[in-house]
Amino acid sequence: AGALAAYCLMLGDDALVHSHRLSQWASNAPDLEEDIALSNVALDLLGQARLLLARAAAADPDLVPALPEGSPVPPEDALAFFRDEAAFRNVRLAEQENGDFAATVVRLLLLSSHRLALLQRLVASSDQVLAAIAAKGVKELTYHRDYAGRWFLTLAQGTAESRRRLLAGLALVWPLRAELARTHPVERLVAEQGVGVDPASVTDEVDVLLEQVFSVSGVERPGLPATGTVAGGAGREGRHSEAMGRLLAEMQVVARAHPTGLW
Amino acid sequence: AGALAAYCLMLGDDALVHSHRLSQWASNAPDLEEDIALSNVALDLLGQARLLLARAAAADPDLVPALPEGSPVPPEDALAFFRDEAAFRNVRLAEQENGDFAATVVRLLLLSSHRLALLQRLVASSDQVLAAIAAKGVKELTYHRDYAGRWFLTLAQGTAESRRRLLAGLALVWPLRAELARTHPVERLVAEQGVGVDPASVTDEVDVLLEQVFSVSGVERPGLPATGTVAGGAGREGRHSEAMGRLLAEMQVVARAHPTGLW
Amino acid sequence: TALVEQFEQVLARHDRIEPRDWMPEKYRATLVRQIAQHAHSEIIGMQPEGNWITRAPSLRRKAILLAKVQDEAGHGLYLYSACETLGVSRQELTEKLVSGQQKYSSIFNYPTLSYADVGTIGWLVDGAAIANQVPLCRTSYGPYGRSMIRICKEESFHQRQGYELLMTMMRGSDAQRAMVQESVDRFWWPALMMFGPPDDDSPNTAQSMAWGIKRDTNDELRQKFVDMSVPQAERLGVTLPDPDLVWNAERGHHDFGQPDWEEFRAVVTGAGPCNAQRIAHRRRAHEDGAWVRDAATAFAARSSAEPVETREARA
Amino acid sequence: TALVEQFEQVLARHDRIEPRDWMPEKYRATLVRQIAQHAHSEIIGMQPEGNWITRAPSLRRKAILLAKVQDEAGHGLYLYSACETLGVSRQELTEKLVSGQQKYSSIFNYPTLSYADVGTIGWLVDGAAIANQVPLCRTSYGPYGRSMIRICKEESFHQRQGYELLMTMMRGSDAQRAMVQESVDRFWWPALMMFGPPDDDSPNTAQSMAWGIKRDTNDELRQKFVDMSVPQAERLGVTLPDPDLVWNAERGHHDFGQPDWEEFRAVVTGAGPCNAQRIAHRRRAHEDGAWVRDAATAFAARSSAEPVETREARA
Repeated sequence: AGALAAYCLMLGDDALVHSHRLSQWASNAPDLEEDIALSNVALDLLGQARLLLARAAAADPDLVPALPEGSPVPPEDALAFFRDEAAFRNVRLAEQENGDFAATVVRLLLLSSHRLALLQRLVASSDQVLAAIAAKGVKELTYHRDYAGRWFLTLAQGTAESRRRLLAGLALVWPLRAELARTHPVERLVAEQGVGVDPASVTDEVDVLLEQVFSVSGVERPGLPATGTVAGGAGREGRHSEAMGRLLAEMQVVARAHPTGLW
Repeated sequence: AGALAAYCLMLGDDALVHSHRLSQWASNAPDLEEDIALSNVALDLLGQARLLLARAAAADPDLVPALPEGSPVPPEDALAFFRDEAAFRNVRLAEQENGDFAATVVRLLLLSSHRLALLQRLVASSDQVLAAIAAKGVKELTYHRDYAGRWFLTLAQGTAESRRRLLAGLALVWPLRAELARTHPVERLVAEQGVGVDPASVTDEVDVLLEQVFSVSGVERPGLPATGTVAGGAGREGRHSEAMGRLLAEMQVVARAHPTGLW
Repeated sequence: TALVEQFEQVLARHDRIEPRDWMPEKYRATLVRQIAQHAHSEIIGMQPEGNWITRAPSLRRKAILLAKVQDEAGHGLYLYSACETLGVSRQELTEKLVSGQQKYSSIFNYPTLSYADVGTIGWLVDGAAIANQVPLCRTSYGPYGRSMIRICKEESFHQRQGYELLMTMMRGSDAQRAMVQESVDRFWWPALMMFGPPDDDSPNTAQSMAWGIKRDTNDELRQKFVDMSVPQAERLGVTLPDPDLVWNAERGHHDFGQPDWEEFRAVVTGAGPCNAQRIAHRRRAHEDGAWVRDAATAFAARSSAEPVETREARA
Repeated sequence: TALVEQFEQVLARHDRIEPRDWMPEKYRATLVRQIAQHAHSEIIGMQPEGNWITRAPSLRRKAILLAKVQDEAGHGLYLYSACETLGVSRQELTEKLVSGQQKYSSIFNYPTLSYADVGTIGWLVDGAAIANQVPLCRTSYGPYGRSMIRICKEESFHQRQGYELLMTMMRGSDAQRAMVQESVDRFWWPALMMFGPPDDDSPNTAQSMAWGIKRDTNDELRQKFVDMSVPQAERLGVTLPDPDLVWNAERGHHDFGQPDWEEFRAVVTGAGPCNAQRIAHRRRAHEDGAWVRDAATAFAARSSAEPVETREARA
């Protein structure tokens, strides 16, 4: 149960934090259609995050931060708003500042291709709840990945400026991708149990897909080295980038000011 | 004592919040010299803020937010980190996001000219502490104003681009200036008591100075209307702009996470 | 002429004018102005609420708020499309918005200062908007009327969500109750201003009513809104900040005080607390997005120019 | 030749080479590389600590931190000036920094993740920097040596402030003590890496020592740092994360484990946790400031070109 809960936190935090970043595009996107589309993706991920955090809390109630006696805060919110940075399990790629639309598209492509591959296998999870969450998520992620892929192609083949920005975004985001394939002991364990998926097991499949997107777009796969770890750990160990502290300060400020608040 | 304390909060919060904004230039300024200069100004204002908040707390201990029993947080920090947005008394001009260097220079010119004029009179305050703080501050503010004035002229007369940006910054910042001259009942009261200065009483003098800067720089005084109030109030009444909430979320996050912390 | 007569007849029988129908130039211009202003209001209206998406205090409220702001973008889309049926492009209208040539609802020039504002905007601001807009569902111009039907439906959903948020907060902590009251104190008067100046100071009302673009006067709508809001405020447990607010049994309506029309004029002419901020935000987003829109246009042009086989081979 | 002999004599008597003196080209190049790298380290070093200025948890700590980051900018200034005495401009060096052609101390490619890191950087990172730099006060090139005297003085001040912050936090709450320990765990090994690779893997050391640019080997300095830090850690009440750390009475020194030199090489060659972020930050600040520097240059040129009377009349 501990491993299942920890695993749900990883999947849930990836969704929650990426959703947060995407939601920052609201009223800032290049056009109304993209404003709506990015909000859609953010909403899908937020929905997944809620289910996954609730599953984590159900599987291991000890994970949920303690709140003042009688606080009406539900477990999903206790996890989202009352955990400290080091307790968040998302990959660092999810928490990076948005940069421009190109960087956002590349990040979405990398995160959604990987997550889609995971969810496609998680449909067969021995945990019924996780399997159901995955089944719902597969449809959503397919849309996210296709959306990102279409824009990747459009920016690569659009104008010289859009291509320049796409390549710059790719260079920025790519080195953080390796973390997605780094198997955490918890992931190894849940994979062995048939509950979860070893992320390393989907990288080949994702690589093939990305190769297609790159080749249609006429973009070379970057040769950049992976972003290093910190004291041997990264996001899954709660060791994040400097962007994470500011993100959480903003995300949690109202909830924390009212630990017994009802919303 | 209540009025003196409230007045010190106004002067102190202007300094604290403006200092916060200027400190955000650290490692971001156009050149090392400006990085150092802007940090200097931020440090001067931070120093003034500390003295003024301490004076406010001494004059009226009830102003200081309650903290957990035995908390070692000193009054200046309790005021800076544990007051909510509506209890901050700074003008909205001080809290605006930095924008580019031109907008920062214009804001610094407007705030420092006004504050210098105030402090020059406050030297004669019947409150000895306030008089001493003012005496120290006059030297600092003279430097701030001259620094801003020099850059105003340089940007106005530098390149077409710098002039364009200066004028854009001026248009952005100018409408918020009127709030500086709006006399709050507390300011009226302390002025009558010989403790403080009615801000409206220095506007003519400041206008003359700004007129000089504008005329040397070949810039016209903007004809823009003053930024409106909210339910009849503005910063001095604790009704701020949307920028303030985010500023405080960041400024207060660590202190609030450790209400019994020793730093 | 026959055309004018036909037009008048459609109006007389409360039927719809459609894009292909003949219409007087002033009717068209008035419609464009009104629909554009409405579209701009939806788009600018995303900002004050969007301000709280990243800080929403529960995941459920975050989802509700994000979906609501997204709906506003959707409303903007329909309304710009309705304008396009009158021959004006979204691009043109956006330029007019960011250059200050066209207006948007002044209510959005007030800042959102606490999470309670998200609820108050739903309750009072969407409430006032609905009161203004429900009659527009029967407006004479077809595409506008049909957009309004859809928009009004979503707006009442938003209004209920806003009211429900406030209700929930009132059942929470003292700090939350104080937050709700403070928010209502700030938004009550601006909400009343949303119906426009008093009738004796509203020169365009008569013509708009004759054309069936508008169906009620400002003061009629304002009265309806006040009568509706008073019992809602009571149920909520908040005080409306108007000492003159009292039930008038004779009229069968509430008497109430006048908003500060001086402030209204100032905000309408650009001197509200957030006018500059809202326009600057919109302009920045629009300018920052130019290269993306250009890329999409260039890509679309290239794709349609290429022979189909090449495209298929490539994909 | 006579010049070479004279140069060698100055070195032999541990005297200073001055900018106007003849020097071998390789000596000059080595100096430029070393001083530039040092200057860049000061400038990039502003970022990890600057990250916490706006979030400092007390006003006193905020002032200390802001002043420290400002000092680093000042150190960068002196060092770029020292480089200018060797004929290389700050502009050139900055271009080399942001294009990745010149390096800076790898320690700054680690993120700061809590306020304790501000203290740890003062204690361990500034401590290691001082251990590296104190010998440089006696370095053969005059302007560099004199900069180092001033810088070392300020650095030891910073180190004491950092240590004092950690001491204070250790007297605070349990959460603060845990924060300090966690921070030391992250920074201990990267701090040891600051002395560079082991001597048998450090090809430039011998030449630099012969030229008097460097005065101790990497391993000597590392040993000194460990011996100094162990009692400080004890006094603080933190554990250093090295199971092999033990006093060796025979050697009169501590034995200790080796840092992960694989990680060191990765970080040096660009694959640390923050390399890309640090360079991108610096480049953005540099590019964003271009118009300001251009304006200053244009204004200065115009002012000096104008007759003095005009300038006076205008001012």
